[in-house]
Amino acid sequence: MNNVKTVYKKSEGLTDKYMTYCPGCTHGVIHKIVAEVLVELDVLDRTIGISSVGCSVLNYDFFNCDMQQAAHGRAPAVATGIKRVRPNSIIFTYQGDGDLASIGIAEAIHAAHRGENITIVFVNNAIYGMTGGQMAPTTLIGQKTTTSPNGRDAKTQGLPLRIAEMMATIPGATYIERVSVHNPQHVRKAKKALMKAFTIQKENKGFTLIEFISTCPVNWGMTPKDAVDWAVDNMIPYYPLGVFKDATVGEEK
Amino acid sequence: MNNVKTVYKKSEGLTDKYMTYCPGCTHGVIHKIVAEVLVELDVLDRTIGISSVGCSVLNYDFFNCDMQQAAHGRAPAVATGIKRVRPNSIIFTYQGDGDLASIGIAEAIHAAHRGENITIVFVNNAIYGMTGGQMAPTTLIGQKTTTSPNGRDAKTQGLPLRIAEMMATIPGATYIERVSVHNPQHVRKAKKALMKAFTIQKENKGFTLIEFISTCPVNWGMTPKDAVDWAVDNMIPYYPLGVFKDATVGEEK
Amino acid sequence: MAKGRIIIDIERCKGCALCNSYCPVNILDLDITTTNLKGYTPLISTDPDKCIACGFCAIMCPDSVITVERFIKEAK
Amino acid sequence: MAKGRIIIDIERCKGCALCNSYCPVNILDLDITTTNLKGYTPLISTDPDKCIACGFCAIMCPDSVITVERFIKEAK
Amino acid sequence: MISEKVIIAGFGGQGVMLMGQLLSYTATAKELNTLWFPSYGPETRGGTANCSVTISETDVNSPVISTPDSIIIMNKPSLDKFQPKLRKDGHLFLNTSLVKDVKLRNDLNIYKIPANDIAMELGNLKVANMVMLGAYLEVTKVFDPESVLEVLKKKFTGSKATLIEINKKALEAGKQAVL
Amino acid sequence: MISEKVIIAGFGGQGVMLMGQLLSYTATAKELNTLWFPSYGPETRGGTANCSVTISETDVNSPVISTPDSIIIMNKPSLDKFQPKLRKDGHLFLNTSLVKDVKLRNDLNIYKIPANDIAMELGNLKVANMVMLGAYLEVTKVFDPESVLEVLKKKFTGSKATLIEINKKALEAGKQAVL
Amino acid sequence: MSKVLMKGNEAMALAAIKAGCEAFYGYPITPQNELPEYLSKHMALHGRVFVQAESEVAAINMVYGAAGAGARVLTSSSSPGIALKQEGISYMAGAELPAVIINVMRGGPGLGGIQPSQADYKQITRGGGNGDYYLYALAPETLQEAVDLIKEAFDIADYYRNPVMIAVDGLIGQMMEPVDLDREVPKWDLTPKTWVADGNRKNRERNVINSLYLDPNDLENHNLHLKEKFDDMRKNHQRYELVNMKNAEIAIVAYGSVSRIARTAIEILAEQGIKCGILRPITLFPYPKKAFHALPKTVKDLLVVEMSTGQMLEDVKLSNECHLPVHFFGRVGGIIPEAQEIVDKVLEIVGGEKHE
Amino acid sequence: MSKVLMKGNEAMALAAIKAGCEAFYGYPITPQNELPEYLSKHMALHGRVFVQAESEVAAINMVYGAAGAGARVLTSSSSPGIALKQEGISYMAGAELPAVIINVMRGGPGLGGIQPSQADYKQITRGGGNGDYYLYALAPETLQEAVDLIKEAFDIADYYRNPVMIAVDGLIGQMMEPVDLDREVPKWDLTPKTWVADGNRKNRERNVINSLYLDPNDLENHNLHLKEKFDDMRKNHQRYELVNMKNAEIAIVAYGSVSRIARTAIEILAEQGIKCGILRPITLFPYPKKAFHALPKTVKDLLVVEMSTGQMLEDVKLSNECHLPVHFFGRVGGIIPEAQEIVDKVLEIVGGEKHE
Ligand SMILES: Cc1ncc(C[n+]2csc(CCOP(=O)(O)OP(=O)(O)O)c2C)c(N)n1
Ligand SMILES: Cc1ncc(C[n+]2csc(CCOP(=O)(O)OP(=O)(O)O)c2C)c(N)n1
Ligand code: SF4
Ligand code: SF4
Ligand code: SF4
Ligand code: SF4
Repeated sequence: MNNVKTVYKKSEGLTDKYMTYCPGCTHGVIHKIVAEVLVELDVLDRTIGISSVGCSVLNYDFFNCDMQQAAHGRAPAVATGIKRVRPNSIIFTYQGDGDLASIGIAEAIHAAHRGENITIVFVNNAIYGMTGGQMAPTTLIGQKTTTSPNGRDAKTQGLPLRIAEMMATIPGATYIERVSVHNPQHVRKAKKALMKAFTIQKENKGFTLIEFISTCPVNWGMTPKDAVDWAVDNMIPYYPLGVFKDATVGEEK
Repeated sequence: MNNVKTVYKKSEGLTDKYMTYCPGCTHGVIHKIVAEVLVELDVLDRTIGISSVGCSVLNYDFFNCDMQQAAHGRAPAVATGIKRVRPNSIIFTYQGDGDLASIGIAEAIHAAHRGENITIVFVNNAIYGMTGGQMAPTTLIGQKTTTSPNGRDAKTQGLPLRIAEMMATIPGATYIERVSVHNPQHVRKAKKALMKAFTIQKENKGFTLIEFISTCPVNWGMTPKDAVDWAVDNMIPYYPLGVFKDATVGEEK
Repeated sequence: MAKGRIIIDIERCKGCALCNSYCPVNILDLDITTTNLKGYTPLISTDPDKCIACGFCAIMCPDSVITVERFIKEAK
Repeated sequence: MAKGRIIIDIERCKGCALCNSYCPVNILDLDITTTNLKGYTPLISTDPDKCIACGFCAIMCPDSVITVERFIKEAK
Repeated sequence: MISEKVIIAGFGGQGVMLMGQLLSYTATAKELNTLWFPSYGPETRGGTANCSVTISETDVNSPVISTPDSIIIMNKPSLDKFQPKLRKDGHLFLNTSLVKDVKLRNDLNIYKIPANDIAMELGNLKVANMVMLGAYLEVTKVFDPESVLEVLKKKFTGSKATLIEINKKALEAGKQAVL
Repeated sequence: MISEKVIIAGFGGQGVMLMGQLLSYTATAKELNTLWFPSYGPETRGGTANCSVTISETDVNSPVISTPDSIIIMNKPSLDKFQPKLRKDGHLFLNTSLVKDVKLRNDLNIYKIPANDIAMELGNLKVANMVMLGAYLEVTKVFDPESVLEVLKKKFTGSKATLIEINKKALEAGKQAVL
Repeated sequence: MSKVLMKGNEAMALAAIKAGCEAFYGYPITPQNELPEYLSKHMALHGRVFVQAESEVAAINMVYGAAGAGARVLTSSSSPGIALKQEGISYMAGAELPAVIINVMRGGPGLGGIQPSQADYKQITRGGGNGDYYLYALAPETLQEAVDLIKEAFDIADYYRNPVMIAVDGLIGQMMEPVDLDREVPKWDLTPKTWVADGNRKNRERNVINSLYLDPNDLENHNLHLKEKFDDMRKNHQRYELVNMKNAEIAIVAYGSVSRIARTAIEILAEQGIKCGILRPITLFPYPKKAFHALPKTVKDLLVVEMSTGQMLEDVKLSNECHLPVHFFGRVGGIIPEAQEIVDKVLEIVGGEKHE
Repeated sequence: MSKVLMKGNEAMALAAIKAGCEAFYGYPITPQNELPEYLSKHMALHGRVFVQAESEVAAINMVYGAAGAGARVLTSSSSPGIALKQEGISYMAGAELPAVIINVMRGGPGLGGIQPSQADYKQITRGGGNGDYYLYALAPETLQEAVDLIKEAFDIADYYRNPVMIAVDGLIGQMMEPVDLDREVPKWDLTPKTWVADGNRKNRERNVINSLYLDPNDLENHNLHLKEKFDDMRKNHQRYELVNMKNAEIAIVAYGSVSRIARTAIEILAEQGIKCGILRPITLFPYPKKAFHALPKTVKDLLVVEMSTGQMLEDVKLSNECHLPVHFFGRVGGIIPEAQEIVDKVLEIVGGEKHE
């Protein structure tokens, strides 16, 4: 007989609650690695997560740490409020592209501007999931959504915003990276990025944001696997992966 | 006897109202060149200016064209509202750094993001003038204001935001330049920048923003001339002048 | 012989079929003969013996359905 | 002889003394002997004959106080 | 006088909303008064969903149906929720492909339809809802299936037109199931 | 019993607010009740400004002074605004350096002080306000100038301490102007 | 015209198009999403403007701009989104700009829930923005009435130069009913908009849109001018419906979907021999005080029914002027009251008197 | 303790520090700027937090976060800024978070003016946010009272787990008066904050701060729980002052600075032989209905005086329950009523009866 070693199981950073995401939505994958990193850094007990408004609104039920649910777009402000009074805590916000890039762009920018010592997990799925698939600032040109029924048109709806690139220009930000979770290798890379971000926070080195290329199979109208492939073929070319700012390696700050 | 030729007089783009700015405030200089450009492009009759909230709030009395006074920070949204229903009009917003860089950063970014065909006149004087000299997102490190009484401290108040640089990363923006009005030569350059911006708008080529390095002698606690010199010595090094994006010269759009 | 095995928490599975595309030995499929309490067709391993315990399926599963165990040969 | 002249709209002047620092021939100053209706000490040209009508003062005045005229020699 | 109140309930994705809408569209075509009202469970996705349809020759007042005349039940949680509300002698249409081993009231007219199985046989699981609808129409006689098909034809145009045939078959199969 | 209501008005920058505050600080030091209230004209800058100061041994009620006992007037627009409100036989202190050729009521006690000129002579235009205050104190006897100077000393510390001497002189010069 | 079956949100959207709405600016929020979605497709077909704003705050300020430029303009949202618009709405009232704002109410406070609710009554009728102003607020009970009122609302907004709020609960937004979109609605007597700042200044002086009055005398005059408008609304444009009031012994006061449920309740009550009428406010502001004067003498009790903890109660008490006892029944949090619950409550009230 | 002369805004700031306020988040706006300015200097000296937020929206959400982490927290603003905070305030009420919010009111609507006003009464007492909630709202009339109430307000907020609003007009913010900052104020019976999500989770289960209840049954229960709190405030914590009520024939109802002006008015009236009292609400919510029951029988008329077009009138009518005639006098737009105007109005009212 063989002995067994568990090489993968549900993270203790997650509760046992059944997650309410649609089947195959990569929100779940991102949740897992956030949870794993918090456990591996041994900070779960002093972490406060901020749920934002979007499909992930209920993740105060899923992350196994203190949680605060924030108004739409305001998670970085809520995070600021907490971190300033509880500087020993580890704070992350978890925000969709409607939440962060649209209604909440001011709060995200100013948290970075002030150099708040928090981590933003930014989930870019190029659409508003929860409300039924409306156009997001990150919706690609030609992409059909319920409010761009003929496909996003640059002339009337503009060109998609690149958040990581924009945030990287903010002098107060410490670390900005864009990652993807479209295969196990990239999930591991993404987890490394999160590890770096939370480590920076743990060492009081300032503002970090990890942008995730994510999917919305339901509102994109695809199977989960097709959605992942679509993200690779369409999103990553416009939203290239990589580190956009790292103020821990030299000058800047 | 000699004949005379008037080489400089008050622009017809301005009303005769006495301007309410403090003595020597460069808001007035910027007003003049905006007015001159509107006259020279022969668009005054179809221009709608948007006054924002700040020292320039009353400029609906000063610009000799249709004007709408917008809520604090929302001028680009008001401009969007107008331009979409009146595409033949020429629209500019006139906004301070509190108005645009702080409370109104979302509206500015998203007007650019959508590629609204409007012109933003952004007046960066590194302070909140109207409300009595509080810290702005553009206040320099070490600069004393009524809410940074010991000088702005990077650790708790972050590093100053660079708006032109940030806006230049927005794919939807067409033209972004930073200018200064600290001497007659630069006033002329600044006017040229405005001319370019309004011309782009006239030709329906999209979003333009001109950032002005400006002064606030009263809240900086300096004479007007000292204020101008301080801006040259302290602001321009952190906020370098120049064109940050010009999508009319090639690729991008 | 299998290098390890996966344990599928059937009631958590949403039958999204994301995991199986990443299985290098192609042994994952949905079990269309059944539905779980939530109404989904859950995952099944069609050939457990081939499992190499790479964990790819588990890593990719959004719902932490899969536990992966590696068999360790005991020193005889 | 002057190449031109400036006309100062005294009541608009706020006595800020910004313009005079830019006068290349240094002929501008505040007239401390008087105050205008708003309570400010207005600008004065101390030596109008030296004016070269460069317009620098006018360009820099935030309040459009100064009109600049250039003298044109008439063809005799 | 037509006066029918029906609640249709199941998992999100089982097409319960469409069933109800078809009834309301048909009623509108016949110049009857009607009201369709959806309700989703607290879960973001994958939870239960139901809709209430009132069809009446007089004005429709309350959009909420307290005591339905019929209920069409596509899954188990829905049975638990709506069986108690059904009026005495009301019609209960049960998708027995998914709802098995359950306790049923004995003051009802109960119709057991293995709708998923029938739909699978027809070649498309998605038409299970139309199977149930066929049964419902046959029992209640609110409308004849042809009127519903007319509406379907207007809705399913273009590439969807090919679906009409299978939907027709499903309605018919549902009818057969309760004959 | 002390009960004094005074309005001090002039251009922004003439130090009218400080004058009023000095009175209220002195009152507080003497454990009197007092209320200081500022008002700015509609213009953003460079407009007129005024403050109302009430000093009383009993509770101060209305912060608004409808009928002042005294008014200290630093410029012309302020005279137009406040002269009509001054009570009969009230004290009008006029900075005649800036307020000339004006119509004055004849039921008042009027004190003309060329405060700007006096201040210029003392070497600092900024103390014109203290000249007016010296005159006011001398006439009304609300406080002696020493009490006010005490307050000033507490306020002007560090680099500003050097200003105390000239302020003292200004108070004295104001007193002389109405002797 | 024949009726078409439409979802409430879509019918309201189409009604706006029919009313000549030139532009929509809004931000997604449940349960009103079908409204902007419908317009995103159809406004362009009519050569009109649809913009999905970056936020509710931006949306209402876009509305401000477009209204100031003279356009007929619409926005819609749901409860928390309306809360975010309060500053902008206050600005519009201050600058006297017309627009139609649809609030498809959901449960609160905060994020609350997404089920139908009437918990924004205070927010709607007492303004949530700063300063002395009101919105003209209409509360339809059927899709047909929603459609008709929206068509008229644009006229009302223009007439008063004030925002008009259409207050519907989530039920009305989500339900489908057959509606006739071309029914005639009253036309208001409108004058040309000579005050607009639209950059079309050939034959006129420049115009300024503004709510700032630094001189308190000016602001006082402006406030009094605004008050006159609100008083005029109160005097001349209250709307309500009295249902089944003949010989009624009790009147249910209810608006929106709740009044429909009350209609079912009074049928049940009639079967039990109880004469119950309905006083249905159609305008929430101006509140239909006149309706209370119009009640027959037979009415001995008032029962207010709401999907809130009793926010309309105060208006009922103020209108009733202490004449009749006022009772209350409410369900909250997205729970929709059932007719039987209302019946039970009525029985409880009239019960004591019945069994004399 | 000896008194110090302070500006209202600064005294309120210092009062908050004395009350143990751990953090301030705010955004500049006239006429309350001296408050954050004072704190920007002094919070750090006390090892506390001062953050100038990017906007009022951000500020209130920072307050939400800090309150959720268990801190005593303050924000302040003026009318349009409060309008922007409505969504956040609604969230705080929904998530049951304590905080103190100071509103130094200016004229509106919209940008309005910067002079003193009471035109936010509706905004303060009826909530401008979505959903069924109220703020506990205190309206001091002197700096001393402002200081005392602010010190107590933090306790009240913690006690009820609800935001407390301090409503002052611009006058109180801008005036200087001598105040004793160390006066004892009532201490409320507070229990440890076991509910906080502060990331300090050694000996407890994880905590969640939230206002979302997707199941309508849960939301209904939550709403009813909140209503109980508001009912408890109404029942147990109304505050008011009756001034000069002995044998008074008329009562002026006024709060904040206006009640001070009324005090001067009743002195003038007394000289003319007219007995006039003042009913001064100190809590605007819960409105001091009990005060109306406590009025002596001699009072024959009520005169409401406000710096608004009459926003408090409704509460007076509701509290008065049709017993006495209610009159109104108001000045708006930043104009402060003068005592003589109030006197004249009183004379006009009692006049008819006097000259019998
Ligand atoms: C103030 C406010 N506006 C709008 C909404 C409605 N809303 C809920 S989720 C959402 C969009 C979420 O999209 P995104 O952030 O991209 O997240 P996803 O659902 O795609 O994960 C919106 C607009 C709200 N709850 N509050
Ligand atoms: C919603 C809102 N918040 C705050 C204010 C107060 N306020 C008026 S002007 C201003 C700052 C203006 O500063 P800036 O934009 O830098 O312009 P400046 O006065 O320096 O020209 C603020 C905060 C307001 N009027 N409205
Ligand atoms: S709607 Fe899209 S983003 Fe939201 S849970 Fe479903 S698939 Fe994921
Ligand atoms: S406060 Fe500053 S920015 Fe404003 S007018 Fe005065 S000098 Fe100019
Ligand atoms: S195990 Fe996970 S990834 Fe695989 S089908 Fe089930 S839910 Fe989807
Ligand atoms: S002319 Fe203009 S620049 Fe010169 S002092 Fe007067 S206001 Fe200032």
